[in-house]
Amino acid sequence: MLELRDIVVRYGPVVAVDRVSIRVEEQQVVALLGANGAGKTTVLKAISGLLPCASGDIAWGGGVISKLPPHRIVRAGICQVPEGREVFAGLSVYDNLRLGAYLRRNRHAVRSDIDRMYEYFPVLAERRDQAAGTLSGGEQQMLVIARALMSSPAMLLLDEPSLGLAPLVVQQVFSILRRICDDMRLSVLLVEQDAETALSIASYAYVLEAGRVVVEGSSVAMQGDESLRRSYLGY
Amino acid sequence: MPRKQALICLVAVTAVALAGCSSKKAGSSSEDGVTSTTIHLGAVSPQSGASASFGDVTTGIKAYFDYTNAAGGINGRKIDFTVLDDAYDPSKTVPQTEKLVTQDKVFAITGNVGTKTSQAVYQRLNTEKVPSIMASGDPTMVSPILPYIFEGLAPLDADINEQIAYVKATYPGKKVGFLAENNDSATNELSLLTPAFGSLLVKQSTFLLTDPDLSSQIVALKNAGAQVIIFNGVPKYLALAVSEARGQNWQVPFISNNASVDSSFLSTAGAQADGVVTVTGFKTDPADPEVVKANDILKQYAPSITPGPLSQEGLAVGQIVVAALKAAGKDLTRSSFLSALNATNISSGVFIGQATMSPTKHNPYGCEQALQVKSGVLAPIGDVTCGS
Amino acid sequence: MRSVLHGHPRLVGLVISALVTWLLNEVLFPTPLNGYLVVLFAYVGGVVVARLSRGDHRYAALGPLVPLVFLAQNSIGVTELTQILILAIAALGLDLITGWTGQLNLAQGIFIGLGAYVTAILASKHGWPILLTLPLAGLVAAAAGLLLGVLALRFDGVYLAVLTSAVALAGPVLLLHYKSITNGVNGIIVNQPQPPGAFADWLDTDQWGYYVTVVMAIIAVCISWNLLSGRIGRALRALRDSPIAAKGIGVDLTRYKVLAFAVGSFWAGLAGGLYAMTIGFVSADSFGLFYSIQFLTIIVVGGLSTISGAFVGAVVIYELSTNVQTIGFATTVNGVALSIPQAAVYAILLILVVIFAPKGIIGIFSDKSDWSRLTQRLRGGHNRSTDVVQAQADRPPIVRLDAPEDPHPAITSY
Amino acid sequence: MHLDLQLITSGLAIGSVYGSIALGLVLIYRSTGILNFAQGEMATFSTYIGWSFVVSVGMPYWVGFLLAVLAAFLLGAVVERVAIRPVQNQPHLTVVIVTLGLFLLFNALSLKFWHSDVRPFRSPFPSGSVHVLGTYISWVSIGIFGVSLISMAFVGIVFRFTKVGLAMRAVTSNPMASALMGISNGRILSLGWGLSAAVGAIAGMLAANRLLLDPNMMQGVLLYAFAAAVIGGMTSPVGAVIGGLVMGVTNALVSSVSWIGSDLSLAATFIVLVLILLVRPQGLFGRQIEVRV
Repeated sequence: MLELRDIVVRYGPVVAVDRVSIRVEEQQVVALLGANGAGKTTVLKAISGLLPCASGDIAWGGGVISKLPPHRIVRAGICQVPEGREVFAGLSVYDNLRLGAYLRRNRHAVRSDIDRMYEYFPVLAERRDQAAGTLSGGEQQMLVIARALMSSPAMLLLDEPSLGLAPLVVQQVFSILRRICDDMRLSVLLVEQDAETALSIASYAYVLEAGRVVVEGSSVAMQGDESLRRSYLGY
Repeated sequence: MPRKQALICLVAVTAVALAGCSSKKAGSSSEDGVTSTTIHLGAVSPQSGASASFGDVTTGIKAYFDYTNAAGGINGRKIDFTVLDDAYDPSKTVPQTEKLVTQDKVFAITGNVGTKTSQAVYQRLNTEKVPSIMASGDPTMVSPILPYIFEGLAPLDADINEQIAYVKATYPGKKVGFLAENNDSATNELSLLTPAFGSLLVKQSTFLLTDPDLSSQIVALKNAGAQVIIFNGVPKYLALAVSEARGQNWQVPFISNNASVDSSFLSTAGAQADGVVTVTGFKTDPADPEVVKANDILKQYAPSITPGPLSQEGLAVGQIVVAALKAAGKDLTRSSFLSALNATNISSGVFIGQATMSPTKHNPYGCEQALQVKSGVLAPIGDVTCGS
Repeated sequence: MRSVLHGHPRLVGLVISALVTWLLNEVLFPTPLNGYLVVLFAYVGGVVVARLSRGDHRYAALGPLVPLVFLAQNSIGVTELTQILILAIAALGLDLITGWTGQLNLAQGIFIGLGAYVTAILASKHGWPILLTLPLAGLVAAAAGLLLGVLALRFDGVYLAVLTSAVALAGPVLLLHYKSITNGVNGIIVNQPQPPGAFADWLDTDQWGYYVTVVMAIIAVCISWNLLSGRIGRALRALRDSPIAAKGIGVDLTRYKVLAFAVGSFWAGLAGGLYAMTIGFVSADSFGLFYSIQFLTIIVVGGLSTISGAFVGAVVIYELSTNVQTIGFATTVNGVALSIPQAAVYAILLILVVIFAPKGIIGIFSDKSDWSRLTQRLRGGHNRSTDVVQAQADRPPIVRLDAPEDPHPAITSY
Repeated sequence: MHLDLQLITSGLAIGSVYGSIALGLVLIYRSTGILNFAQGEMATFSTYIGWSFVVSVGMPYWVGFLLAVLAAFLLGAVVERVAIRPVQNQPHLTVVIVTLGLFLLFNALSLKFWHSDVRPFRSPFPSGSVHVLGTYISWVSIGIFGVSLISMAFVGIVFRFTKVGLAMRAVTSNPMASALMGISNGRILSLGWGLSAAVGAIAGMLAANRLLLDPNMMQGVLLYAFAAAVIGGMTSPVGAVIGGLVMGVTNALVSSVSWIGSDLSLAATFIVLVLILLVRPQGLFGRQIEVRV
C-alpha cells in the first residue's frame, strides 16, 4: 500500500503541492485528476524521488520512502511511466526494454518478460531493432509502458498516457493497460487530464486543484456527480 | 531611451576628459628599493603554463641571492627578491613588470626571462631608468646599447658561431640540415647559417612546442640528403629528434645548441645520446670546483628543481648582480649600481672564461666550448674560443 | 528625493559608484590599494545603488568604467587596468557570439592577434597614427569573423568547438609563416604613442594608453548596450531562450549568428589594436589556443549574456591568473615546504567559482537570487514568493464523496 | 618512394597515440555527454603516478602499471564526484569551463610534484625497430598500436554488450528516464569518468616512452585527439582510433609537401579536418538519428 501523508513540494519559493494525502491499496487503480498545472505530475515526481518533499512523508510497503533516491524507489517496486514519452531515443526498442529490467538479475526471466511485452504490444516486436526515437507517438507510449513493466513493479505510476495521442490509440493503450493490470496484479496511480477515460479504469479518484486535493471519492460517485464533472473534470 | 543612453555616454566621456586633468604619475625614483637593511629586486618569469620550465632561471637567481643573504648579505643589507609570473605572455609581462617598478618599487630588475616577453618591456624599463638585466640571450636588446639594459644569458650568436666553426672544421663539404623550434632564436640562427654554409645548407625544418613528435621533420631532413644536423631547441625535442633518427637507422651527427644537452636529455636519450655535440659558454664538468659549488647552492636553496643549464645560468646572473651590488658600495644608488655593472669583471664562476661588461658591452659572456657526449657524459672537444 | 531622481537611476548609480571609488581610493585607503579591488567595490556599490533606485543592475555595467578614470591618478596598476579593459572589450565580443547566439568559439584570441597585427604593421611599418589604425584593426577582424561565422553555420556543439580551435591553432602558425608581412617570430615592436599636444603635460604614455582604452571600452559598452536593448537584442534573446520558437516568429537565425560573429570579432580586433598600442610588442605566438580559452572563462565566470559580466570576469580571471600567490604551509617534507602552486590555486578557484556561481558572478545579483530578494526587502517592495507561501495558510476542506469508513475498496485481494 | 612509406608508418605510429587518447574522450562523451578538456592532463598525471611506482618506489613494471591504472580509475571517479557532478545540470559551457579548470589543475600538480624536466620512462615493449618494405617501425610504436586496438575493443565491448555500457548510453540519452529505470545516474557517471581516466592512463604510460614524459606531454596530443574523436563521430570507439590514424598520416603527408613544410603542417592538417567535416558534418562514423517529437 502506498500512502502519501500531507506532502508538500516546492519549486524554490513556489509551493507546487500543498499537503496532499493519497492512498493506493494493493492492486487498486487510483486516478489523480485535475487541470493542467494542478500539480499532478509533481506528485508523481515526488513519489519517484525525482523531487524532494519539503514536508510530509510517503509510506510504501511498511517503510518510508520519501528520502530515497530515484533508483532505490524503483528497487522498492514503484516504477513510473513519465509524461511525454521519455524513451531513450538513440537506443533500440530492445535496448529500451532491457533497460527497464536494469535492476533484475535473472536473465532468463527478463528474456521471457521481453517476449511477453512483445505479445502485449506486437508493434514493438516488429520494431525491436529500430531506434526508439523513430517510433510514432503511440508506439513510443507503448514502449515506455512496456519498459516500466519490465522492472516487474508492484506499483505503476502512469503520467498522462493519453497525452497527444489520437483517440483511437488512447482506447488501444488503455485496453492493453487494463489487461496488464489484471494479469500482473498491479497497483496503479494514474494521472490524467482525460477524466472520463481515467475514471473508466480507476476505482477511486482524487481531484487536484492548485496543488491541493479538492475532491476525492470513488469513480462511481464521481461519474455520478454532474456538478463536480462540470466544474472540475470538464466533461 | 536612446537619448538617455546618449546622455550617459556623454557623462562618461566628460568624466574621462575631466579626469585627464590629473597629475602625471610619479614614476620611479633613484632611491627606490633600498633601505638600510634591504635591497628590493624583482623579476618576471614564466611560473605556469607550457613554458614554465624557463622559470628555472629565476629559481637559480633566487638561490644565489638566498645563499648571499645567508652568508651575511651585501654591505649590511639583505636582498629581497620578488618573482612574478607572466606565463610567458607579453600582455602580462608589461603589467607585472610595471607592478614591480611602480608598486613594489624595486631597485632593479634582475632576470626577466624570455625573449618575446623581454622585448615587450626593455624599452620602457630604459625610459623609466630602472637598471635591468634581461635573461633572454637575444642580442638585439643590447645592440645598440641602452644605458639601463643588460643581458644575463650567453649571447645566442656566440653559440651559433661556435656551432658553425665546429661543423666547418669537422665535417667540411658535408650537407647541413637545420632543425629548430619555430621561434626567434631559430630565425636569428638561420640568418647566420645561410651565409656560412650557402648551398650546403640543404634543408631547414621547424617544429612547434605543440608537436608531439618529430618523425616528419626527420624524414624531411633525411630526404633532403642532410649529412649533419644543426639543432636549436629544448632538451626534450633534441631527445625526440635523436631517437627518431636512430629509430630510422639514420646515424647522422647532431650539433645542438647550448642548454639542450642537460641531465634530462642524457637520461631520456640514454645510449642514443652518445656522439651528440653541443656548445656552451658554461662549465659542465661535474668535478669542476665552480660546478660543485653551484650545484651545492642549488641543492640547498632550490631543492625543488634539478640543477641544469637554466638554473646554473640563473646562478651566474645572481653572481654578477651580487658582485655589482657589492662594488657599488655602502652608499647604493642606481647610478653607482650601473657604474659597477659597467665595470663587471669576474674571473671565476660557472661560466667559461671571464664575465666582463663595459659601457660598450652589456653582455658579460663570449667564450664558448664544444662538447660531445661520450658514454653518457659530456666531454670537451677542441679549445675554448673567446670573442668574435 | 526619489521623485527628483526618478528616471535617472543609472546616472545615480554611476555617480555614486564614482564617489565610492574616489572615497576608497583617496580617503579610506591612503596607501595604494590594488586597482581591481577598488573596481570591485565600485561595481558592487554601483549595483546596490542602481537596484535601490529601481534601476536594472545591467546599467551598473558602466559603474566600473567611470570610476576607472580616477584610478590613473594614483599611478597604481594603470597598465594592469588597461590590460583588464582590453580583455573585457574582447570578452564583450565573445559574449555576443557565445553568450547571446550560443556558438562555442575558441578562436577569439586570434582575432585579437589580427587586430594587433593590423595596428602594429600600419603604425610601425607605414607610420600611421595609432588612433587611426584602431577602427581598421576592428574592421579587418570583423571581416575575418564574418568568414568564420559563415563557416560556423555548418557546425554545432562539439564540432564547432573543434572548428574554432582549429582556427585558433592554425592562425598563429599562418601569421608566423608570412614573415614578409608579420616579421615572423621576431614580432613587431610598436612605439607607444605619446599623448598629443595639451595632454602631454599631464599624462605619460601609459596613462594616455589607458584613457584611450577607457574611451574605447565606453564606446564598446554603449554600442553593445544599444544593440542588445533594441530589436536585435530581443531577437537574440528569443533565439537563445528558444531557438525553435524564435524561428517560428520569423527571427532569422542565420543572419544573427553571422552578425554576432562579425560584431564580436570587431571588438576583438579593436582590443587587439589597443593591445599593440599599450604592450608595444606583437608576436603571433601570444595569441594561441590558451589565450582564446581565457576569454571563454571570462564570460562564464563573469556571467553569460551580460555586458557587465565581461568586465567583472576580466577582472577576476586576470587577477586569478597573475596575482594569486602560492599557498604555503608550515609543514615540510624532506626539507621542502608543502605548498599549493599558484596555477593550481587559480584552477581550484576557477572551479569553485563555476560550481558556486554557475550563472557567473553577475548571476549572484540576478533577479532570482537571494541577493535580489534581500534588496527587494530593503526597498520594502513586494515579494511575490512570500505572497504565495502566505496564501497557502488557509485551505478549504476536502470534499469527500464517499463515506470515510471505507474509502478504498480493493478490487481483488490475494 | 620508400621514404613516403616511412612517412605513412610514422604517421600511423603517432596516430595510434592520438587514437588512444581520443578513446578516452569518446568514452566520457558517450557516457556523460561532456567534452573533457582535462583528458590529456589527467593521463599525464596518472602516467607520473605509474612512473613514481616503477622508478621511485621500484616496483616491477606491470605491478606499477596496474596500480597506476587503478589509481587513475579512482582519480577519474573522484573528479566526477567532486568537480563535475555539482555542475552536471548547468549549461554545457559551464561544464566545459570546469574541465578547463581541471586541465590547469592537473598540469599545475604534475609540474609541482614532478617538475618540468623530461623523465625517461621505459616501455614494456622491446627497443629497436623492425625493417619492413624499406621503412623502420619501432617495436614501441607497434606495441602502442596493438594496445590501442585492445583498448578500442574493450571500450566497444563495454558499450555494446555490457549492462553497464547500456546504462551509460541510457544516462546520456535521457537522465530522467534512466533514474526511473532504477539506474543510479551518479554511480554510472563516476564509472564513466573512472574508465575514461583508466584508458587515458594506459595510453599515457605506453606513449610516455615515445612522447617523453613531462608535464606538458599530452598538450600537443590532446588537440589531435579532439580532432580524431570528432572525425570519428564523437561516439564511436572504432571511429576514434581510425580518426587518430587519419590525423597522424595527414599531418605526416602534408608536412612532406614542399610548399607546406613542417611549419605549416599543423595549419594544413586542421584545414583538412575542416574540409572533412564540411563534407560529413557528423564525422566519418557518426550516425545522425532523426528523432520524432
